[in-house]
Amino acid sequence: MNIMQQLVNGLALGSIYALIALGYTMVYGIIGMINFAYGEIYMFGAYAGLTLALSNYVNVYVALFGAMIITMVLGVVIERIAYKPLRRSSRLSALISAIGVSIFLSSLMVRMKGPNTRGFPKLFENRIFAIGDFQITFYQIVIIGVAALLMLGLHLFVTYSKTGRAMRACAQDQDAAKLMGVNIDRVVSITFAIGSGLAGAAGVLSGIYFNAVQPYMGLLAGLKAFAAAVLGGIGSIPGAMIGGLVIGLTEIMGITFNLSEYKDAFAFAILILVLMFKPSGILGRKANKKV
Amino acid sequence: MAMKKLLNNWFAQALLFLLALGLTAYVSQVINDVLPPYVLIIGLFIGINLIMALGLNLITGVTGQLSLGHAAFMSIGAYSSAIATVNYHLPFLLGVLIGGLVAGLFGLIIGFPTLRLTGDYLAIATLGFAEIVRVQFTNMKITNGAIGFLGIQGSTTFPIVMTIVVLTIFAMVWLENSRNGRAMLAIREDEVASSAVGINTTLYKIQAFAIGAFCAGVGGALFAHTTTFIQPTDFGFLKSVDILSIVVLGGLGSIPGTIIGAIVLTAAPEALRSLSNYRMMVYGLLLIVIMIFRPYGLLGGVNLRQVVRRALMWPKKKQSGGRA
Amino acid sequence: MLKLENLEVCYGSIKALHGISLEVKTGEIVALIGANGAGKSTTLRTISGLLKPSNKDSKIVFKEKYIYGTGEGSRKYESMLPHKIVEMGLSHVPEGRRVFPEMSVYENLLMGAHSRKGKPGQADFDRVFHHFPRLKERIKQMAGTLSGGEQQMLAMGRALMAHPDLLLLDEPSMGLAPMLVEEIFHIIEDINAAGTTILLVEQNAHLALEISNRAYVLETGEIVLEGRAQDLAQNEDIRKAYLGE
Amino acid sequence: MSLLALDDVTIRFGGLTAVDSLNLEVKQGEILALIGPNGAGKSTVFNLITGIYKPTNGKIALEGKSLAGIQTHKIAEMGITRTFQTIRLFSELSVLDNVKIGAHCRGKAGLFQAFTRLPGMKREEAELKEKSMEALEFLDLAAKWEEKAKNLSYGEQRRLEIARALVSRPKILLLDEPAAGMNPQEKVVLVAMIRRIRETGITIFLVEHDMKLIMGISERIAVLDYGKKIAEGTPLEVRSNKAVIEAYLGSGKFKSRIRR
Repeated sequence: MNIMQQLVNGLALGSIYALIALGYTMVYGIIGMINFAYGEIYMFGAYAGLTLALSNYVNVYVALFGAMIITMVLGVVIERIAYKPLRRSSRLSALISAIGVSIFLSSLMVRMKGPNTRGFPKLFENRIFAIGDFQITFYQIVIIGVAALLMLGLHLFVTYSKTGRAMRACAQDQDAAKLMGVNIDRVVSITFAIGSGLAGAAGVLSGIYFNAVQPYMGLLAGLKAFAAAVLGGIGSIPGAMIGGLVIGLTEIMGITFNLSEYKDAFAFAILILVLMFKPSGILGRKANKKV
Repeated sequence: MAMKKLLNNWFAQALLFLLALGLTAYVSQVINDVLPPYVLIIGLFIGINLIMALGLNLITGVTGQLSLGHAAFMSIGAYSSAIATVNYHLPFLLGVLIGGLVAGLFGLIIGFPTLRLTGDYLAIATLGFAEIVRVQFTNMKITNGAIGFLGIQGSTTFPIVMTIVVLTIFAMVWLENSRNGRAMLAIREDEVASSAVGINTTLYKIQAFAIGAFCAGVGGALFAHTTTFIQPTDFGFLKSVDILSIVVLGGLGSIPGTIIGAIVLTAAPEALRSLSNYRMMVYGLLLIVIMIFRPYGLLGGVNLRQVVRRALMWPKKKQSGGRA
Repeated sequence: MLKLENLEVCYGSIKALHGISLEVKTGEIVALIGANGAGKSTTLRTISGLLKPSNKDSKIVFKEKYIYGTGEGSRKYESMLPHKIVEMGLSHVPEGRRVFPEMSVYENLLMGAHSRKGKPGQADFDRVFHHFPRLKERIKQMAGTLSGGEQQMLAMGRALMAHPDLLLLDEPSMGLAPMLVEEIFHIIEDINAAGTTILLVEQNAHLALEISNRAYVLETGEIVLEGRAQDLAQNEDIRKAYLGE
Repeated sequence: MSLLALDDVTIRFGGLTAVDSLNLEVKQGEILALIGPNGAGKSTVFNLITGIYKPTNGKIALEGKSLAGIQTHKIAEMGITRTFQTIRLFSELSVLDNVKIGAHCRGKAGLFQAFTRLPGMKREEAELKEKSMEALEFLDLAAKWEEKAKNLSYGEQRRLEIARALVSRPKILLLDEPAAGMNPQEKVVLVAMIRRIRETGITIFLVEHDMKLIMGISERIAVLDYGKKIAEGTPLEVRSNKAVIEAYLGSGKFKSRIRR
C-alpha cells in the first residue's frame, strides 16, 4: 500500500469530519453548548444536494451552494425553536433538546425519502490523475479543494470581518462583548448558520465521495466530528480542523493495517488517548480553576 | 411515638424491607397472571430501563458527572451474563449478578483514568468508550460478532424484574441518605467546596461510576434474558441517549422523577404506535417540548416530601384560610 | 444625563441593592465610593444592562430615554439589552478590565467601535492614542500579554472608541502601582475635560474625591451619604467607614 | 510554637506575582486578620493554605508538618477548614445536609454501612445529626435546618458556611470575608459568634474588608499590598501605620489638575 495514497484518502475523509467539527466547536466556544444535531444537519445537506442534483437544472456547484443555504436556514430555525429558550437552563436540558432535534430530523427524512440508501448521480467524470505511483481522483481533488476553500473563507471571515471579530469576542468574554455593543442573539444565530452551512457542504461532499446517502448517516459522522472537535480542543477553530484531519487519517491508516472491522473505534480510541495526556485537547485552552 | 421507635429499630426495618420485597414479588406475580403478554412486556422493559436509569441517575443526577456511554455497561452486563448462562450453564440469577459485577468492574476501570476529565470532556470520553466497546463486541468470537448472540433462555420474568426494581430503589434511597451519598451530592453541587470540607472527590466519583455501571449491567443481563437474542447494535449511542433522556426528563437526581421518566419514555413509543411512521418524529418533538417547558425535568425542583405534606394538610389550610 | 430611581437588584434570593437613587449631570465626574461588597459594581452593571432590576418601580433614565422602567415620555415598558444601551452612548469599563486576551490591542480597539456604523477612522484611533500614547506602541501585541496598567488603559481606550457621552469606570485603580494610578486618574480628568461625563466607582476614596464634582457613599446596598466631593473629603464619617476608627 | 507557618511563600500566575515572599505565622488560639486593598492577594493566600493552589516557591506547615503536595481534602482532615469569599454552599441541599457534609472527614461509614444500615451506622448518623444541629444552633440557624441552602438570606448563608466549616472541629478556621454583604446588625452578631468560636479553642484566621470589624475583633493584623506584607502588628499599630493608610485611603498626594 502506498503511504501517499492513504494520506490523500485520509485527507479527503478528514476534510469532511473537519467541516462538521467546525460547527460543534464554534457553537461550543460561544454558548458552551453541544449541538448534537449537526450530524443530522449534515445528513440534510446531503439530501438537499442530492435533490438539487437530480433536478437536471443545476450543476454540482449550484447543488453545493443550494444545500448550504438550505442547511443554514435549517440551523437558524433549530436554534430559535429548540435551543434559544434553553439558553439559561442547565446544559443537560439543551443537550437533550438537541438529541430530540436529531431524532426528529432523521425520522422526518425517513418519512420524506424512505429509509434506503441512495446513490448520488454522476455529476462529473471521475478521472484519475497519476504521478508515478501516486494517484489522486478528481473527486478527491474536489473534496479537499472545496473543504480547504470553505475553511479559508471561514478563517478570513472570523479574522477580518466585523461579525467574525464579534464572534471571537463573545467566545473570549461574553459580558465584555455585550458592553461593546455586540448583539449576542445575532452572533449566535450567525454562528449556527455558518456551522450548519459547513455541515451541509460536508454532507454534499460525502454524498459525492461515497456515492451513498441515507437518513441515519448523520449519527456516526456527527459523533466522530464531535470527537474531532474535542480532540482538537473544543472552542478552537484550527483545533477542529486538525482534529478532523487526525481522525480521518487514523481511520484510513487503520484500514491500511487490515483493521477495517475496527474502523469506527479508531476515532474514539485516539480521542481517549489524547485526552489522557492532554485533558483539554490538542489546542484547547486549559480551563481556569476559579475559586 | 411507640410507632416511631419501632421504625427506628434495625430488625423492624429489615423485616419491613423483606416484606416489601415479598409483597412486590407476590403482587407482580398476580399481575403477571392477569395482564396480557403484550402489556407485560412493556412493563418488563419499563422495569429494566428503570434499573439502568437509576444507575445513571446516581452518576449524572446525584454526582453530577455527565455520562453518554451507559449502553456500554449495559452491553457488558448483557454479554457476560449470556456467556455465563449459555456457555457455562450457570443459573439465571447468578448470571444477572455476574453481568452486574463485570459491568461494575469496567465502571471502576474506566472511572480511574477518565474521571480526571470534567464536564463535556468526560461526556465525550464515555461516549467514545461506549463506541469502542460496541465495535469490540462486533469483532469478538465469543459474542458471535455482528450476527449476534443467539439462544439465551428467556428467564426474565415480570416478578423478578419488579423485585429487582424495588431492591434498586431501596438501595438508591439508602445510598443517598448515607455519608457516601451526601458526599456525591456535594460533588455535584460544588467540587471545590467539597474538597475543602474533606471529601475525596475522585473516590466518590469512582464509587458512583462503579455502582451506576453495576445497575446498567444488571439491566443488560435482564434485557438479554428477555429478548433471548442480543447483538451489538442493540447497545449503540441511541440506547445511551434513551437512558439519559429518562433521567433528565424525569428530573436530574430525583428518584421519583426517574421512575416517571422510565414509564413515560418507555411507554411513549408504544403509545405512539398508532402514529406508526410518525412515531419517532413525535418522540423527538416530545423531548424538545418537555425540555422547553420543564427544563429541569418533569419532577425537577419538586420536593416530593413537601408536596405530600401539603396535600395532607390541604383541608386544614383551607379552613385557616377561610378564617383569615 | 443619567438618573436612577429606586434601583433594586437581587442575586437569587439575596438583595444586593435596596433602592438606589442617584443622578449624573452632563459634564460631571461623579464618584460612587464605598467598601467592598457595598454594591458599587452591581449598580454599574445594572445601568449598562448586564443585570436587570428586580422590581418594576426601578427606573434608569439616560439622556431623557428610559433604559429601564416606564414613565413620562415613554409609552411602553422599557428594558433595554446591553447593546442598545451602548448604541445610545453609554460605555462601561468593567471591573478587572476584561480586555479580550486573545486579540491584539488593535482588534480590541476595533471591538470598542463595534456599536458604531462603519469602520472607525484614523481620527478615532488618534483620539485614543492622544490619551494613551502607550497603546500605540503596543498596537500589535496580544491584550492578554499586556501589564495590568496597560490593560486598564486599553479597556478605557476601547470604551472611548464608541464615542460615549457617559463613561462608567469600575475601579480603574485596582491592582495598579501608585505611579500608574496617578497617571490613569490624570487621564480620567483629561477625558472628562474633553467632554465625556463620567461615573466613577472607586475604593480609593482620596483619589476619587479629588477628581470628582460630586460623590455618593454606598454601604450594603444603600446610599448613606451624598454631596459635593470637596465636602465629603472633609467628612470624618468617610474616614471611619474605611479605617474603622 | 506557631500553629500554621507560611515561610517565604510565593505564587505567580503567568507574569503576575500574586503573593510575594510572604512570611506569616498563625499562633495557637489567636484571632489573626489579613487585610489589604482589593486584589492584594488575600484570598490567594487562603487558596494556597488549603492546597487549591500550589505555591511557586516557599513552604507552608501545620504544626510543623509540611503541607506540600497534600491534597485539599487531606488538608481539611488535618484540621484546616475554610469559608469562601463568594459563598460556595451546596445550594440545592438542605441546611442540615450542608452541615453534615462538613463533618464528612470525621465520619467512618462506607458503602457497606450505607447498604446494610447496621446499628453502628445508625448511631453514627444520629450523632452526626446531633452534632450538626449543635453547630446550627451555635450559629443561630437551627430553625432553618430543613430549608434549601439557596433559600437563606445572605447573612444566613455566610453563617451556614461557617457552620459547615466548624462542624469538623478544625484546629484552624479560615474565614474569607465573613462579613461581606452583611448589614450592621448582622455584623455585630457575627463578631460575637467569631469570639465564641475562638473560645471553644479554635484558632481563627480571617480576611476581611470591614475595618471597623477587623479592628474590633482581631488580636493581630497583617497587611498585604500587591502580594507583599507591608505591615504586621496589633490593630492600634496597624491603624497608625502610614503605609497601611496609604494603601487604603490613598496617599492624598494626588492633586487634581483641574479646579472644581
